[in-house]
Amino acid sequence: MSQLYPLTQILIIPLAATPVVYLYARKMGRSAGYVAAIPLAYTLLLLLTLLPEAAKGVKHLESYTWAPSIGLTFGLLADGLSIWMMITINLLALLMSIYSVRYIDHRVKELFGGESPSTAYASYYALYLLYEVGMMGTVMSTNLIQFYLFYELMLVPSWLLINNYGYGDRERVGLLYFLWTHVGAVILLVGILSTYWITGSFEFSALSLIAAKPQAPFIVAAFLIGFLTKMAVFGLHLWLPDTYTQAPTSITALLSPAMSGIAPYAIVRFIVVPMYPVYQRFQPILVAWALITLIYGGLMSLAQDDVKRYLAYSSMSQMGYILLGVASMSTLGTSGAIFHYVSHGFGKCILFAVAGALLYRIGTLSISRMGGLADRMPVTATLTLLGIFTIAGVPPTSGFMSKWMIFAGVFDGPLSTSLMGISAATVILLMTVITIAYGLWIVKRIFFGPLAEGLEMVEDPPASMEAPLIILAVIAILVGLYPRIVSDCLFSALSALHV
Amino acid sequence: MMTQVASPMDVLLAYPGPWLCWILPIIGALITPLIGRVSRRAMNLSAVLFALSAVLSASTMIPWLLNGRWPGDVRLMRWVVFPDRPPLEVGLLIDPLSIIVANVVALISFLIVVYSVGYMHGDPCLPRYWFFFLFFIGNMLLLVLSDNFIMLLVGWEGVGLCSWGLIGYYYRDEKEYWVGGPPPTPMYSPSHCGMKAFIVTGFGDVLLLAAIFIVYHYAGTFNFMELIASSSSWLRYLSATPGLLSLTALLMLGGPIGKSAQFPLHEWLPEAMAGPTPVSALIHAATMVKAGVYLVARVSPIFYIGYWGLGLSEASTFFIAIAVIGCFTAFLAASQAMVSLELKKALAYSTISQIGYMMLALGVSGLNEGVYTAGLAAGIFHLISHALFKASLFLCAGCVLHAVESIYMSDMGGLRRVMPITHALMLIAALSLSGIPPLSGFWSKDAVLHSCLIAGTPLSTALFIVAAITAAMTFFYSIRFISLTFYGEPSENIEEKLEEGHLHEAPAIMWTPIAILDILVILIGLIAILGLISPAWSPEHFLEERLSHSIGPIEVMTHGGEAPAIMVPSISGAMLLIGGVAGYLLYLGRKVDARRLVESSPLLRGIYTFLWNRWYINSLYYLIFVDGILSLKDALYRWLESAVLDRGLNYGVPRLFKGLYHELKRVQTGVLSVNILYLIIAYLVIFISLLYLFAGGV
Amino acid sequence: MINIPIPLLVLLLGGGVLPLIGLMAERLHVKWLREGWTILIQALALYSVYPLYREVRAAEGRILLKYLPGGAPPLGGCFEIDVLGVYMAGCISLLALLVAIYSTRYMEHEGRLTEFYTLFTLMNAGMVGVAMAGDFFTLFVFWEMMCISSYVLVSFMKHRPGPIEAGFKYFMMSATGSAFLLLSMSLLYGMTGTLNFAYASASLKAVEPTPWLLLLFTTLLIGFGIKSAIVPFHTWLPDAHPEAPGPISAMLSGIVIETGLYALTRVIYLTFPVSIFKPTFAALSVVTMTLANILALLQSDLKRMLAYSSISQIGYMLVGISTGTAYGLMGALLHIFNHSLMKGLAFLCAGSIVHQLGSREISEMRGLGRRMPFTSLSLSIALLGLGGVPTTNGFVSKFILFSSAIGAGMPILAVIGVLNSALSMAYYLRVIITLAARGEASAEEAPAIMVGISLLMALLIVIFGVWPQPVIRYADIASKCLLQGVGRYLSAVMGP
Amino acid sequence: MHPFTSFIVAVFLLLLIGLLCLTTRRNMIRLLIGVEILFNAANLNFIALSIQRAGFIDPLGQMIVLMAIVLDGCVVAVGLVMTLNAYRHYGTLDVRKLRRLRW
Repeated sequence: MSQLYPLTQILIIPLAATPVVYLYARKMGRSAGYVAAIPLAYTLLLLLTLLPEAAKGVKHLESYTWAPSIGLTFGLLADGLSIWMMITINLLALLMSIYSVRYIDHRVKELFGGESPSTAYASYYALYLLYEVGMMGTVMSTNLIQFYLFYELMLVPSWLLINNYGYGDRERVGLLYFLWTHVGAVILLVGILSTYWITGSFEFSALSLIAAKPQAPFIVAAFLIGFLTKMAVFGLHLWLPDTYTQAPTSITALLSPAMSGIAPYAIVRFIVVPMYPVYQRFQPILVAWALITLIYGGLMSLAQDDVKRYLAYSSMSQMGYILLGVASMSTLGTSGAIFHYVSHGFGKCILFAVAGALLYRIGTLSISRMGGLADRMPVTATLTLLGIFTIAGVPPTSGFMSKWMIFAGVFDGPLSTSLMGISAATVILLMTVITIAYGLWIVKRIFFGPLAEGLEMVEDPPASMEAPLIILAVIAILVGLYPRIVSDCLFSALSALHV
Repeated sequence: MMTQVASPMDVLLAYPGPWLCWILPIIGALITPLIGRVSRRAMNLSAVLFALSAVLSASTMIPWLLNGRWPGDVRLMRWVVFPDRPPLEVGLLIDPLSIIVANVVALISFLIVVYSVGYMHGDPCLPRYWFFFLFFIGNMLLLVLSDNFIMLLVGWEGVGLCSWGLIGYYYRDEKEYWVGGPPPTPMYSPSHCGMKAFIVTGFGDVLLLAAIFIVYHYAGTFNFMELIASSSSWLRYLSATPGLLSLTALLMLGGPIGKSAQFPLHEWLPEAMAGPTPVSALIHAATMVKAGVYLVARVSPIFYIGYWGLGLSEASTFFIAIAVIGCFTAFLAASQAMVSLELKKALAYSTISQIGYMMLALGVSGLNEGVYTAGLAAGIFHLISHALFKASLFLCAGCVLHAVESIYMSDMGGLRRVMPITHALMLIAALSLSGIPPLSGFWSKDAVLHSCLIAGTPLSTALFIVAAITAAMTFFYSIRFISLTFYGEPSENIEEKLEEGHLHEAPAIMWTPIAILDILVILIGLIAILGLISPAWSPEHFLEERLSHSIGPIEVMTHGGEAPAIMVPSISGAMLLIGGVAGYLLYLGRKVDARRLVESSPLLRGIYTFLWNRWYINSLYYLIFVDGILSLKDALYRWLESAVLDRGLNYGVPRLFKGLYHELKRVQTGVLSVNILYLIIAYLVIFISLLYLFAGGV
Repeated sequence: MINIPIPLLVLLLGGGVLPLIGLMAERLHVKWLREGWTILIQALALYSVYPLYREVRAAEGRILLKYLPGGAPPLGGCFEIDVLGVYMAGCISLLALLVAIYSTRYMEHEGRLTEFYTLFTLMNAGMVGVAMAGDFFTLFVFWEMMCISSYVLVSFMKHRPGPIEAGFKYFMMSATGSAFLLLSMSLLYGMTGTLNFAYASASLKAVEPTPWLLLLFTTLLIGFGIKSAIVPFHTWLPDAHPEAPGPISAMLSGIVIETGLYALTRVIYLTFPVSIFKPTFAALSVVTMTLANILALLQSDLKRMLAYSSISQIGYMLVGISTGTAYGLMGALLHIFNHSLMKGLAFLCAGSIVHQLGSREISEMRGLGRRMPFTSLSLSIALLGLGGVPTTNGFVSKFILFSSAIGAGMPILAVIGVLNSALSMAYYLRVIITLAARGEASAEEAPAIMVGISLLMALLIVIFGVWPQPVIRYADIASKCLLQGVGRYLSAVMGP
Repeated sequence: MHPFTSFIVAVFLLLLIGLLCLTTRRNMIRLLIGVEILFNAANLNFIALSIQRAGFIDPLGQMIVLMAIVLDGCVVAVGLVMTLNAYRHYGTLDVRKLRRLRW
């Protein structure tokens, strides 16, 4: 397998497909979505061939010389920690490209009226593929520079997609999105630069050398600010609600589950694993922060009337869970966090796509104008439920497995050393009831009760929008039934953490 | 005990019954709605067959129970492999406790499925009903049979999910399905009630989760048998932190308290009556709400070993807490049942109250070293007998509601003549509930009271007194709902229905299952009479003997304190008399007008209002958790998120820079002399500051 | 044999002959003669940089000395060429060639083109001379050559008031700067008795700071600072750069101000201890980038915004220079090259837009992305590069600059730098958003040559962003000349 | 008093006058003259410094001044042309009227 350089292919093929898809879309219009799905499907297959090795703890590394004078290599890595990140990103991108066919057609027609220019489709799919490449590259990176490069690279296409295809005052919102995450990223950059001056290398493997240095807390803090901005924890979340709401839904379905979850992955990769002792000092802050994010996001999502805005805040709340797992400082919790990234990816992607479907069929996202839709859109209602259960952690979805791992991790980490700690952990756990509450409440408001006015003729969205979501829901349940497919990879990569 | 040497297939083939009995209903849940696309009849048939398959597979376990050689922990495969701890395995724990509960669940489920075919006839959403119903059966059996906490949680959450789906079954929220009221008392829509149930039990679930994870942290395993076997080491380790064992015990009770609707998480169950009546019968009376009782019984050996085997005094928290909570809940719910106006709600309160009895029995079992098996057996015995008669009561209530099309008892009355079969069946079940000999309820309730009495501590005696009073209240409210429904003068509603000719007896498909349940109630009662002849023949003794094996390495003293054999029956007889006389005077014989009696005295009126408003607990919860959170979120959104954060950062920072821009752009005057002036000033400033820095001043 | 470095010789001769060529072209009606000649000259200059580099590498101590007629140092003028000088010459010639090609179409409808191309070539000659000068006096002569050409070029469109006003202000400020430069030369002369860099360095580098030395430093700073538009000497730039013709804006922002910075760096690094200029430059860099970024935020004029952005980029370069380390200097040099490409491209695209649209107002450019897709794409890439987005070369050099600040123990400076860089994104994005928006702007795509040059530069930006190694290599050698190579530099002139 | 001091004072005064002229005068021609004065201050400084070493007149300083005067002339010529053009467009020699470009 390694002779084929699968990781290089995974990065290069969608990139190389970009102009092809662009030109195809110039000629053929919306059906380019299916063409864009082909390279993604191929890369997904490649990834799956790497899965068995990763589960055994084997690292797959491909590396090239890049800029030898500053000791840079261009490395691509797939190990237990990253493989499921990659699979999730790739899978979601693949399914959303199919979903986009009808959805973005709808959106482009809305924007441009009847004579929708083929360039609109072309640039959408080209940017879409670039965005996917950016996210994949981030996860595959082996050094900080490469990571930063892709980290910013995924920002530009996503910003353009929001700017060009979004809703509302999309230009302002796109700018907000770009600037917030960019500011976070440049602070991360300062951390990266400091690392370089201490270790003389950008490689991840060198990060552990910092741990004993006096500057380590500052570097960790810089990293954390950078990542927490992307994760949109409380206080740094202000770009999130508007962005997720106004972005085209097919992109939000990648932004929320796939992109912002790269931050916790990076925290694990950069901080938790190599700098465990330093990280330990940050644990109380992070736990508190995670808790605040979790509750605040939940409360805010209760207050929303716009489906996408609701989902945006619920994403924030879920990021609180993931952060909690990362902050637990135990193998179980950290694995659970990455696992929850996967589950949340499945669930939230379904939910955002459902929001898109509602927009597609009803033309509004205002919850107060919906109600009783379960009759008219039974498949959509079922998918929504499955999405919400996946996020809220109701068995047999994968969300159940990931959430209990997070919580077990919280009770397994440093918090468990004292009665106070355990009580605190219990309080944290108690607060999570709010996720069930906001999850069920929205289902009740959209799908239950008497049918709202004017929705008599509504029906389920077309098959090309539904099928990807059904596939996701099935995968979420299968992973929930056989979690070893994910957990073995994670445990093999994170077993050293255990205290 | 089985180990994982055998391949999964071998395990499945060696023990098909336990595995199939929960897998088949889940498969059925997926298949049955699909069949519904082809034919309705085939779908109903399929549902019944899948439920039957559960009964049949469960019944293959009964021989093990009878001959006393059960397989114990059967493990299929590794589910999650941890880096440095034993793996989490998919496995079933087949021991007397799980065999008994699983059979009760499977049997009652099957009967109610049959009943549902009649009750739900013609409902357009039947595929969804069957999906949730069969999924429930599968999950409930999984919960009961699983050998570790995580699989138990899967079942636990699964039944919660089905409960939510079925309470809110009428999701269109038509007015006729609302519960509560009559106005001005608030009414709740089915979808609201479903959510309430899920959220309130969710509180319990997370507490249970916390306990599980604490235990896991110290013991390193989720498996029940391993936990019990290694308890002497990890319990000591855990109890090294003072207070932690008590905390764990309380948290461990959280789940059962939520699921079994015990105080303070009992408020969801009355609203759960918004679902179709078979659902109330199965999930909210006979099976799911017993999951908590089952779990307490399942984990109580750990605490028993901790308390009596290892001498850890904190372990007693578990027993004391659950005994007190159970007893108080029994009293609390019974008091509310005495004033309830809705038939199903009265039964719901009664369910809460009866589960309180079971909890009480399980609680007192740990208060005295020798009472353990007696208490455990009493609890489980009451669980079985309650499951039978309460299911029967609910199903009868379903027949009644189906006929009269109202949830209020004030809209009933005098139905005895119209629905004689239902009347007879319900009467038997109600008598059993009240503890009238020789029906099963009498024996099981006596067992509970008996174990209280023989525990012999001051606490248990106090609890005994409360429980006895509750028994009187039980008979009172039983008489009340039977009389209001079947006796007395027909209400206006009934008169109308009679004139229209709508009122009729339920079809056979509905009353046959009830009849089977009633027969079982009577049968158990009759078997128990045999116990008078020889204690070895009594079901209680049988349970005691079988359950004593589940405790593991510690030798259990089977006989603790003694109490005179006649004492419990005589006290409960006295209580029945009190309750019965009051009930006869007020309702059955209508010698005293209940309404006027209440009106006559401010004290009684106060008590009545207090009870009618559910001790104000419900309102308080709504005030704090619903209104509180809803207003908090609005306030936060308006004042923090929008006003401070969004306005401050997303608008404020750009505005700040805009302001800076407008201020700073004045620098660029466009006047040449000014530019040169800057130059001169900069020249001087740089020079002078350099002088200060490097040349030590001018 | 005329002892002048080849690129400079080519430019001087070519510029000198240009009026004749122009006359011929007009008399004989040969189209493209002037233009062709100019391009040829610039191409030859660029081409001859490489032999010069080989020559420098081959020379003893890697320093090439060329004495001007009239005596040897310390009295006579000389060219003292090291890799740093060659590097600058390369940057200048490359941009000049690209701009020259671009100008052929941009300027084709203007009059007085002979004048234009002559001045253009002489300005480049001046810059190359500055890059190679070995003593202060030679530097001054070429400096004035560059300045005077640029004054005229700025106000080349003399039929409009704007260029005249801008040119006058530019002229006054710059002339004052030149006067200060002369003054500082006289001070240097007074203190060391020579104007040769090597001799001055030998006598001043190790001296304890005295008030006279500080005065010299300050005066030098003003002299060069005005040209390189360090805040608060920047006030002429936002006027002059936008009003100049498109190609000239590109040259001015792309390389002329950097040449000023280069000269400043050369002199200061050679003659002053690090401890003096480190805090000064650090402070100036903070002021420069912050003020310029804020002032650029809401500019409605595209070219004016780009001009402010140039000032802020000078601020970033100052970060690298202030470190006093080879690494920081390497970053600054790299940024000079990268900035010449990016800002050159940005101004060329802005020029194309002005050329086609006839307006510089950003608000009137809504929807231009559809009408002028290639120009808009190039502009977007240039702007993203200026903002420091990875995979553009702007990221690489900014990265090294801020990294060097941390390496030199000034993390605060690095933090301010990156925050400024993030802030600058706001106004770059504003332009991209406007271009991408749907709007009514009606214009056609620019002529093929202009578009071609834009796309080529955009491509270079991305290529050097992904694979910066070649430029880094030369910048690295060049930066080491100024720090590790000082000894060789001195001994080449003064003997061992 | 060192003989050299008087020169320095003169240079300083010229510098001051030139800068004052640049900051306070409005007439463009005067501004040009101000720049000239600045240049001459520098030139004077060169001359003064070239003779500071007793008994030796340094030709370098003298040569530079000569060259600087030539360059100076070019600069002023350009300046005058610009002034002329500015006068054509703005109809005045008042430099403060040249305020079209700002902010």
